[in-house]
Amino acid sequence: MAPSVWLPLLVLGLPFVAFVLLAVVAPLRRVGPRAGLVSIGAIALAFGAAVTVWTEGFVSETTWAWIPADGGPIATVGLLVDPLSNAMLVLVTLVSLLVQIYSLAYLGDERPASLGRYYTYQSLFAFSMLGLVLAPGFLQMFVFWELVGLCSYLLIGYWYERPAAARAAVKAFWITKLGDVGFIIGIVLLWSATGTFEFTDLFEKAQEHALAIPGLPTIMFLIYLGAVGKSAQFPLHVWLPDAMEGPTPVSALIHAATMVTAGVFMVTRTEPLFALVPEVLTLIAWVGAFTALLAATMACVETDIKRVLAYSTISQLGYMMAAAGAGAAFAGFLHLLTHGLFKALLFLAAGAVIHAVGTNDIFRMGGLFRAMPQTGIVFVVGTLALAGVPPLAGFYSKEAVLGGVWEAHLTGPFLMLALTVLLTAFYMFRVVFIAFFGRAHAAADPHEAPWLMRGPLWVLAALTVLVGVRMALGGAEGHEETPAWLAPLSVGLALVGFALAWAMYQRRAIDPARIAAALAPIDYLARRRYGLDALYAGLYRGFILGFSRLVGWIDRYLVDGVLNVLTALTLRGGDALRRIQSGRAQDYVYGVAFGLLLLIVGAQLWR
Amino acid sequence: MSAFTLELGLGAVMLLVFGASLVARGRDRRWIAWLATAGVLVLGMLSAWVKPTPPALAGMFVQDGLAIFAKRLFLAATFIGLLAGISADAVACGRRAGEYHLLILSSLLGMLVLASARDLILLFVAFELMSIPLYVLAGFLKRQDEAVEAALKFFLVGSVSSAVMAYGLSFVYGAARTTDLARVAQAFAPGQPLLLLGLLAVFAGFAFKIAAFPFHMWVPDTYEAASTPFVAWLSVAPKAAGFVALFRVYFEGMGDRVATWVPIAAGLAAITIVAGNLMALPQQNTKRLLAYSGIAHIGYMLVGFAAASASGTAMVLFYLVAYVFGNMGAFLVVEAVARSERSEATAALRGLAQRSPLLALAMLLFLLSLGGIPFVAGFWAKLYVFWAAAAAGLYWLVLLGAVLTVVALFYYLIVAKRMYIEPPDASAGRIPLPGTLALAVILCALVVVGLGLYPKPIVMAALRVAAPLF
Amino acid sequence: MIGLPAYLVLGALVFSIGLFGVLTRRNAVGILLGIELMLNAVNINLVAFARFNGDVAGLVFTLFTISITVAEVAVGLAIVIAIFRVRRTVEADRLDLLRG
Amino acid sequence: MTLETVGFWVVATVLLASSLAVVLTPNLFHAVLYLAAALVATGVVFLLLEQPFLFAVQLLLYAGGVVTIVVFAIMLTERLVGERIAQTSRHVVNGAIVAAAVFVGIMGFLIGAPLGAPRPAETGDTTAAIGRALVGPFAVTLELLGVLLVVALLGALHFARSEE
Repeated sequence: MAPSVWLPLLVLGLPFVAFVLLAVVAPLRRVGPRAGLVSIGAIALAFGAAVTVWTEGFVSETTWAWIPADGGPIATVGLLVDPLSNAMLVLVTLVSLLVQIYSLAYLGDERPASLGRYYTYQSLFAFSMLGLVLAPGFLQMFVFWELVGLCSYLLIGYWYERPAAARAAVKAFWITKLGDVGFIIGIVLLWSATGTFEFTDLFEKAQEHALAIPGLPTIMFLIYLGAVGKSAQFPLHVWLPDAMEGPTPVSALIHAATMVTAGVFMVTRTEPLFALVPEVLTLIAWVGAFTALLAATMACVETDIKRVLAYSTISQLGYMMAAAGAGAAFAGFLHLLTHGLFKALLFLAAGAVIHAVGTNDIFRMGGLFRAMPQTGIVFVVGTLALAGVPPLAGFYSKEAVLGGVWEAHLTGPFLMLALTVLLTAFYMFRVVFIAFFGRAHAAADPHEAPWLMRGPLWVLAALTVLVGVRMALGGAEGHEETPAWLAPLSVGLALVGFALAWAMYQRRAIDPARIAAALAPIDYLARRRYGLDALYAGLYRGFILGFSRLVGWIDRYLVDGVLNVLTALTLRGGDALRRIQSGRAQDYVYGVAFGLLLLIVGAQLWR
Repeated sequence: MSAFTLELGLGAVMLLVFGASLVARGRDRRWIAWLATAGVLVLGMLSAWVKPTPPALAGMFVQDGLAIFAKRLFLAATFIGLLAGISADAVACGRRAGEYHLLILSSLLGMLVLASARDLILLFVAFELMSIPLYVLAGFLKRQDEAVEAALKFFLVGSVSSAVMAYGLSFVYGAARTTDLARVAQAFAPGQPLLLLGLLAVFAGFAFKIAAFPFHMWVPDTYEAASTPFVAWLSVAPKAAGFVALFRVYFEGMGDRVATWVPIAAGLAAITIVAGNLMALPQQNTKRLLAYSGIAHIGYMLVGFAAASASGTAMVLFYLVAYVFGNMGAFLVVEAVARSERSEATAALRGLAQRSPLLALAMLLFLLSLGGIPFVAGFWAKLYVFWAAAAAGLYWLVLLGAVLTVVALFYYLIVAKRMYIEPPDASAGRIPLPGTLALAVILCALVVVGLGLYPKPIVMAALRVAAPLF
Repeated sequence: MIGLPAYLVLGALVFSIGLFGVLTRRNAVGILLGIELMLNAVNINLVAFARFNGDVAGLVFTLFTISITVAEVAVGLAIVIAIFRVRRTVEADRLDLLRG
Repeated sequence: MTLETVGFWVVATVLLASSLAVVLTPNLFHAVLYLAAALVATGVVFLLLEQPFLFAVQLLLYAGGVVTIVVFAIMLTERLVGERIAQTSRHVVNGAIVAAAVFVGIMGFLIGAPLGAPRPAETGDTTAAIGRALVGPFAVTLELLGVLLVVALLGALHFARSEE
């Protein structure tokens, strides 16, 4: 077997071996940290292999027959190795590795047995996600798609004794499942129309214009529904904030860097197919942009640090989807990669903060920069990257996304996304100012996290900077040049957001001298504009807050509400139907009689 | 080898068990159970060598691919059911062990003949031979309030359905002027309303046996009250037999006229899926939950039936195999837990993952298979029937079925949540598991996983045996 | 001459009366009697068809249904007796421990 | 009007009347007796169709056998409870509507059916033909019926037995 086949297979196989070892060998699982080492060792080796695959730039496709039918297999399993999957392999293994190392300290207080369980799930997740990335066809992708959903369910519900966690786990599974139903129907319909699940076959057919099947837009829309659920697009985004009930490292890995991006990855992977249905693409772009804006406004009023990050994840997923919808799938994918780095960084840093102060509420934090400067620095690095400040990684990818959407003449989505740039900077710096620079709370005595947690943070921060610098040096390599005014515009918008946050939250800091010394000119200007501050505040309360409250209300009572009502109706229906099961034998005979009548009437009608 | 090898072999086993019950003394008659189990195992192995033969008895009895496929399935299911029953104390192995096993074996004999019957009279007799012992078995614990009540309900609904079926058969016979199913199929043409009426009434009889809505109402009560190893078997084997007979009567040799059944079967499938899944939602008793979920599964199989095509039939056969092992396995896990906890409520499963991880894993596999999650058998089963229905143009049915799988996952996940997410009671330890029950559970789990990973052999076999029907 | 339809209508009437009995009787034995009537209608149909078709198979069928009916009744009455022993009632209405 | 026509109407009236009585009378014991009458009337219908053998079977096996078992069962349960068992009906209107609907449904099919063919002349001895069929093509079915009867007996015995 060529190394371009067995190396990716190794990447896939190592976490699986770790999973099987941990799942089957109970004594190994019961001693938590050692189980962690098994899992970490496997993922570290897989990471090494993935880096090799990536730097060597392997390209290969290998398939084995799997499900039979008359005349050739109807589905195969295999590996599709190309630049797209190679980059994802590196991202998944890297973040998995760092998260698993980090968890060793973060979850150090857990009972050994449950820590072992945690690493079992982690290995299973790594395997499933890698399998999804390497899938050469829709069916294998769907299988792993479901598996990552299962892992997500198990890991959100990791703290099962908390009712909220159990509820969130069920909700996440159920809502993503709604999308998956569309996905599988779409897959099966596409298959019954074309007779194949394989991407390469389908792309070839698309190339030869042999895919002019009726209902292709519907089919692709159904497939896109899967991405809506998994990648938390409106209106199925409601599960992601609740999913924050899981341990923070899980949020970093699954609900920021990897699993939730599966939808974007799928759309990117099957881009040649989506390219055939421009109307669906436009819909994807609009939904993505709307999701980005909606989630950003909600992040503005959230006080739970993880939920802010969750909304920001939804928002950034909206960016990626909008890019994919605009036909700039490469830009979306680039943003996926950089976002994976800095969002994992932000979550892990937030985890360190939560670990230190014991609360998620940003208003009960404050002055943390002094207590934990290292965490503070990396958090700011992540924030800058997310806000899109050059020369950090996020700037270039966001640039590319905005450029792509502009090029596609999607003015509406572009405006929404541009506004989101402002809001992003605003809500992220809001967190920074309140949590890291605000008044310190006397009761808590936060201190820097242990090295096992700080190490991954520094690695991610360094990568965020390095990738950004690399992009800055490499110029606009790979993507089309964007309009010259775009970079100043987005940086300007980010700065406005930053300034807004600063003016509103930092101005009330108890230690103005230090900040004033550091940021003297801006502070001076702001003092001169004291009246404006009130105006800002008024505007904020009147407009942004009002709008986000409205959106929040719609989210809670309409979107969530509709889902809840559907659930309730289903349950009510079950209860009502149950009542006909009265327990009396004759009523059961009525069932037979009615059944017979039904058959007779039905037959008379259709005869 | 004669066409009757399996039936004659089973008759020999029944005689052996009968003889054994005559000489048996004492309270513990477990060895009779072993005898019956071994006999069925031998027959199961024997069935591997059974080859299709030309029709016997003037065409009444056919031993074709479909019949052999079905018989292997019945024998496998019965073997696992009996194996699990050996571990039971009172019912299967006490003083009445002989009767208990004779009844199961005679019902099995009815199924074997039913799979081969191509004559109305033979079909009816075989159907009744399959059914009557089940009424008795449902109330075998005749000292228990619930058991006898369930037996009475089962019997009343069952015999009314039998009467409807017999009434239908009389019209079929009268209109086709023959009891030979092959010639009934030829006579089935427009302008024969009595034949249609007859076949509809016969359909009602089968619908009772496979428990389609609204003929299903005996199912939850019977399942809840009867002994679990028996229910595990009852929930799969007679239904499989019912489906095989449905294929024989409604598809074999019908040609283009099979399309008559499409709207009827599709409508029945739709209401069965909806009702089964919705009624399963509020259940707190695991056996009732599985009963309703089983009704929903029947609906999914009817989806494949409604496709009225060779591939649809094959997919239902595959679904049956997946369902037989998944459902039996789930019931047997409930039996293991219920024996230790004295409760069949879903609450009894709390924290099972921490108490008996392997048992919980097996249950999870069964639930995932029933829920249709990839890597286990049920996924292919659902995918295949949906595919067959889509190929037949029944898109609305596929959509409905797919949406309701979400509802189904919801209640399966509640059970999974109890096992994996909720903590066990502080005092609870490992669940003791008798060897034979463990073996039965393991067999089911292996099949479910094996079919999930590599469904090829069964799918190919199903396609092969279904093709000659059309 | 009385034609075949007359016999079939007679059968259908008896069948429906039997069904009515099954649906309305409270006593389990009464329900059984209703089932008997339904099966009896089957026999009327079978014999009439056999006679008008000039075919012996229907008569054989009748013999089988009669025998099976007897077997069914025996089992049913045994169940009724068993239920009477534990519950002291044969009112099918009151046997609703199992429901939902 | 031939003798046969008159006979048919008489028998049909008796059959329907006694059937109605079975499902309507409040006295369970009387209901059984009406059932016996209905079964005998059915036997007479068989006679009208020139099937004396089936008439005999109906009389002996059905009317005799079934009615005896039912009477036994009633007496047994009455002895156990020590009082007369009356029976009442429930939801008579609902039951009547559903039963009538089923009847109408069946009639809907019967009306359109091509059933005009006159009765063919009786050929040969049907009793002998039945016998030949039973030991000929239906031999296996007959054996299966034997198993069924034994099993039903076994089951009935299991329930009826009062020891243990």
